[in-house]
Amino acid sequence: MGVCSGRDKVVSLREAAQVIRDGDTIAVGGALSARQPLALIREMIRQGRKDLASVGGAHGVDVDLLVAAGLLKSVQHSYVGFENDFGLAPNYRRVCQEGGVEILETDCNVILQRLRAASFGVPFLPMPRIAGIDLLEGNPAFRVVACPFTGETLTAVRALRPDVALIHGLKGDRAGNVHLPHPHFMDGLLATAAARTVVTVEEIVAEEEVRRLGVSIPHYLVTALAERPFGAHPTSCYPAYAYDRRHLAEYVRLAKAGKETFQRDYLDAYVNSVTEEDYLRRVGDGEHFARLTGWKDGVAAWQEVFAE
Amino acid sequence: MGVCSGRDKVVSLREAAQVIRDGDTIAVGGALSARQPLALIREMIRQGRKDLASVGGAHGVDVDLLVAAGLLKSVQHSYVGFENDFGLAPNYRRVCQEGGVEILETDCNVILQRLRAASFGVPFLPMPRIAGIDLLEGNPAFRVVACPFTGETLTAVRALRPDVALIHGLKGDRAGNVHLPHPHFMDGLLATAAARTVVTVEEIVAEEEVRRLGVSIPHYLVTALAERPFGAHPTSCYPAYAYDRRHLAEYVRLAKAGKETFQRDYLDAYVNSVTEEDYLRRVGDGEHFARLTGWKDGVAAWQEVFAE
Amino acid sequence: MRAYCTVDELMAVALARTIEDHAVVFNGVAVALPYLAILLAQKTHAPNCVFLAGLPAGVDPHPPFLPPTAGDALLLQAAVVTLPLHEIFDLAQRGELDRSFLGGGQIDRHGNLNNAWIGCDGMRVRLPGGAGAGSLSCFARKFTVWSGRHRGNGRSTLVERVDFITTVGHDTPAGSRSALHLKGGGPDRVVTDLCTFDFSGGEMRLKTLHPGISLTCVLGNMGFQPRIPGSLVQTPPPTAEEIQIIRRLDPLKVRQREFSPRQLERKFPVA
Amino acid sequence: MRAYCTVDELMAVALARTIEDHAVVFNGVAVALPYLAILLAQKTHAPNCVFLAGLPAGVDPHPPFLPPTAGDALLLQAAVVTLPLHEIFDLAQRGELDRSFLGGGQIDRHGNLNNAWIGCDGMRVRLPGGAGAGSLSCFARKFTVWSGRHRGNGRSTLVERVDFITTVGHDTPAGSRSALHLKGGGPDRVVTDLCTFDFSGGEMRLKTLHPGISLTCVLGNMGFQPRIPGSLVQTPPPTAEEIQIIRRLDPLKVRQREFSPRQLERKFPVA
Repeated sequence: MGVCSGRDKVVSLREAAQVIRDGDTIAVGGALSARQPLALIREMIRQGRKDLASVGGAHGVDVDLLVAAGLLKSVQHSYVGFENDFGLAPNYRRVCQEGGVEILETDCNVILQRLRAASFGVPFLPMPRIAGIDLLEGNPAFRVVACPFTGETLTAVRALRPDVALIHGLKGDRAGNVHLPHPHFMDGLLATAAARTVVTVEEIVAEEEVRRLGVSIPHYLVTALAERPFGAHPTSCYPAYAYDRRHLAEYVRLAKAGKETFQRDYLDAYVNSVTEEDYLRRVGDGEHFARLTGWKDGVAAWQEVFAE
Repeated sequence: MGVCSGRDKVVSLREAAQVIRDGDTIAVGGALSARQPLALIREMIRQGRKDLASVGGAHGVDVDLLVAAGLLKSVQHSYVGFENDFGLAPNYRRVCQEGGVEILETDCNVILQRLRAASFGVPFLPMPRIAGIDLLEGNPAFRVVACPFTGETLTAVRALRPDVALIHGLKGDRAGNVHLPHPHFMDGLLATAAARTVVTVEEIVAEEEVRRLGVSIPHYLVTALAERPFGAHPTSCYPAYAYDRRHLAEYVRLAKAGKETFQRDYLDAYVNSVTEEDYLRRVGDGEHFARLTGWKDGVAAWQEVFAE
Repeated sequence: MRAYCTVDELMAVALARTIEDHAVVFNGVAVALPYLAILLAQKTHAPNCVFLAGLPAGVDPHPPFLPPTAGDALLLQAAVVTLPLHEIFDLAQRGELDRSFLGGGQIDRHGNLNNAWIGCDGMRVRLPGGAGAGSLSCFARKFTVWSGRHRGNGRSTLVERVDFITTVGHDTPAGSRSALHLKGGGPDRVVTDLCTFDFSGGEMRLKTLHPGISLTCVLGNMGFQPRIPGSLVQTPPPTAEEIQIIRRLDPLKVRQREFSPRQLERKFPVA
Repeated sequence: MRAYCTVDELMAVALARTIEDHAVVFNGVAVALPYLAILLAQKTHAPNCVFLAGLPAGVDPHPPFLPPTAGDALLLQAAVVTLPLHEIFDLAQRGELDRSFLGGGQIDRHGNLNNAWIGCDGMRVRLPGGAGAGSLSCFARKFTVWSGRHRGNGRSTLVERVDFITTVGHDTPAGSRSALHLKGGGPDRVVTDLCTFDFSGGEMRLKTLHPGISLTCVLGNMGFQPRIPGSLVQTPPPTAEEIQIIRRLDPLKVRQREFSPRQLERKFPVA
């Protein structure tokens, strides 16, 4: 049931994370370095959620962290890494190479079409033929089909209906209407494709304000909504804040140092038994956060974010 | 080729209408009483365009007028009429009953899925099964298919790629970026589904203004763009003007009076050999148009539009 | 003093009462009665009903008054958001549309509707078309059928067999709804200017008679014999509050446009 | 005084020159070089090029500077509009995407790329994944392949056979591009830190050598022998204007991050 028609969706972060159940297929919103629901992910780690399957497009620290904390049994993402910024995702790479997580190769557009099928209420969608690429081999999500009208050879992809979409937005209201700032990536599609949708927002405000900004996800698609300032940290949530390159550099450094170091110096220090308030205090002082929120003071201030 | 990458799309109304060629399948934007590209349609009538197929959702005066003027060889619309307002569409009804135009029964969602297939670059799309309704009978746009994954019985609909989409927007810029006011109906889909897209706008303005309002159709999807104030008249183009109920009442009255009366008192009087400037002068005086544009002065003024 | 309402108001209330709280409801082209019914339900017994409003595709709008055309931006006023039209059909395809309202030019005993052609060959009348009702009748969990033309149309509205099926009910010449493997549950209520029906075994069953309407009158204006339960009750009268809300929502009385002056002369008591 | 540029700048210019005027061009995840190339092309020889910018899906953006991550809202700045991501893939599926830029962890003679796994069984290295390159390589009319790791990687970038195909070139073990009935035309250019290639008969053919680079150097850093034309020319040097534009677009020098300090020591003349 994607639809949830009550008019009070507000819960605590703890309750929001409980909407995700062990064994669920999750679809995480945002992409790369932007607007990932990391407070929710940290809370899932604290609660010891397990055996999850993560599906989606091009992601970074979210998937790397979930893999490091052992929540995932499988990963079906088109890309996991830190681009030109920090290169490969160290935990993801390590656990993959050790065989500690199942990798299902995929592609942004394939994921998109598979989610679309779920969103359209059909068990498959056709695409113009894709062939010659190895992700197709033995993959049960693909079939070769003939167009029933033209006979043309097409690729059929199987619908992928996540159990839960996890999304971080800028503002939301009590009924569950959510405003996402641009870029949206696949978030709108996740909300219609998934059976449940859990949202964190920087701030819960009156319906009028969300409407004025623009409702990106209407209330009836939202299962639960929690307020969590800096809920996307260390990824960006413009216009509230840019990404925290200093923290990500620290993250990557600890991840590269290996499993034990990362467990002790990152997972234990920043996530386990640490409240979100404490997490933010450990990340940096007021001046540090002022730099992240101060990107809009001009091009020089914005460049500073990327120079850290 | 849906894409048209030049940066100067501005043409005259005459040239815009020439983008539509005899025999084309056209998809008209707007719906019911709203934002139909009627100046463009009147110009097509003046130019004697013929043998067109019109496809789309729920429409009104646009299809009725095209049928009356003999431009259409076939109509594939889910609805043609004037709702609770004036009831059945008189010319459409008359010509249909006389067998003067081929009717292909369809449904809003079927049209939408068929256009979507074209927009997605695939020759068909599956839908959850539709059955038991007579529009399916002998219709070559439908097939029963089995899902290649689940075996489930589905309905496949054939892609429908119009030759031209005809759209009326509020503002556009020289490069062809177009702002559509809400409601959009299927207009965005028409622009990606069709091979060519011709747009009229109330006003051509600087790119910055279109961007500020929001670009609904990006420049590279637009083949040609013409400025035509009151280009949607007698349908509405909010926030510029509400629909012209008085003119539509006159239209329906003349259409009900039969073919000859409608030819003489409407087509000859308002369309053939009449410029768009003259058309507007014949429709009403300044006070009349002030009422249509004055809907935003408050609820009373808005109600007046519907009381005419 | 005893308060009265007219047939349009009685029908709007009867339609509203087919809406459950928390239902996700859509109405498309034909404007007045279903729109009023949904807005009314939201303001009375179904505050959590989600209203996807017509072709403008506004979510939970609060139009300052009802227009005679569903293409009007009035149906977006104070809406939570304006959706792309396709999102409404996607939701229906996912099986998440709880109820739709489908009007019928012709209605048969199985709840099949016709809005395409009436008559055959030489004497055909072209109707406007089914709009989105074909798909919606296949996908919506339930739908409410309505017609303001039960009385006085020479049995031409409620007919033994519709001339063309634009909207599928519980049984058709191609097979029953379950044999056709349709996603949705089909019509569960019919509201006319004379009475209301539900369905039993896939066939229309008289449920309530509008005040002052006799069984003879109902049957005399129908081309088929519906199922009739042991005891027949009267359609519960509208409350004063409901009538007040309707009149406030629709000051232009768009709701009356599909009724003849004679129909509108009928008065029904308000509770 | 003679002006010089570095390898990142030379490559950005060479990539830009693969873009035709009026081309509709997309680049996704990997940021610096292709983004710079497209922005540069729009400002020089391809003013009508349509740029669909990365995952934020901005149309024709003018970022004030280049970020090291394609998820950043910088890639929407002053864009005409922000598209839903799916519209870019729809356009590609319709066959309307003229050119994409696809980087390869491994590249073979047919232009197949690998960004998934390198090595086998016991000694596998996990790469980030192909992002959207799998689909794009099937649908885009043409694409430009690029790698800044031709030199000094022990023939491990340009290899006889890629370990896993994430991105399809002109021929694969499953058959040739035409036998596979793919919509797109495949790669037509490869730009590396040492040279550029085009394709002949579906195989990479050396086209130009970067200034100061010998044929021996190019071949010594490759795991296969490319086709070699009768006469080899030098990669045309960047103009001073091009280099100036690049440096203005990328003040943070994000373009240099994928090169080693040793690579960046190389100087190339500016025309």
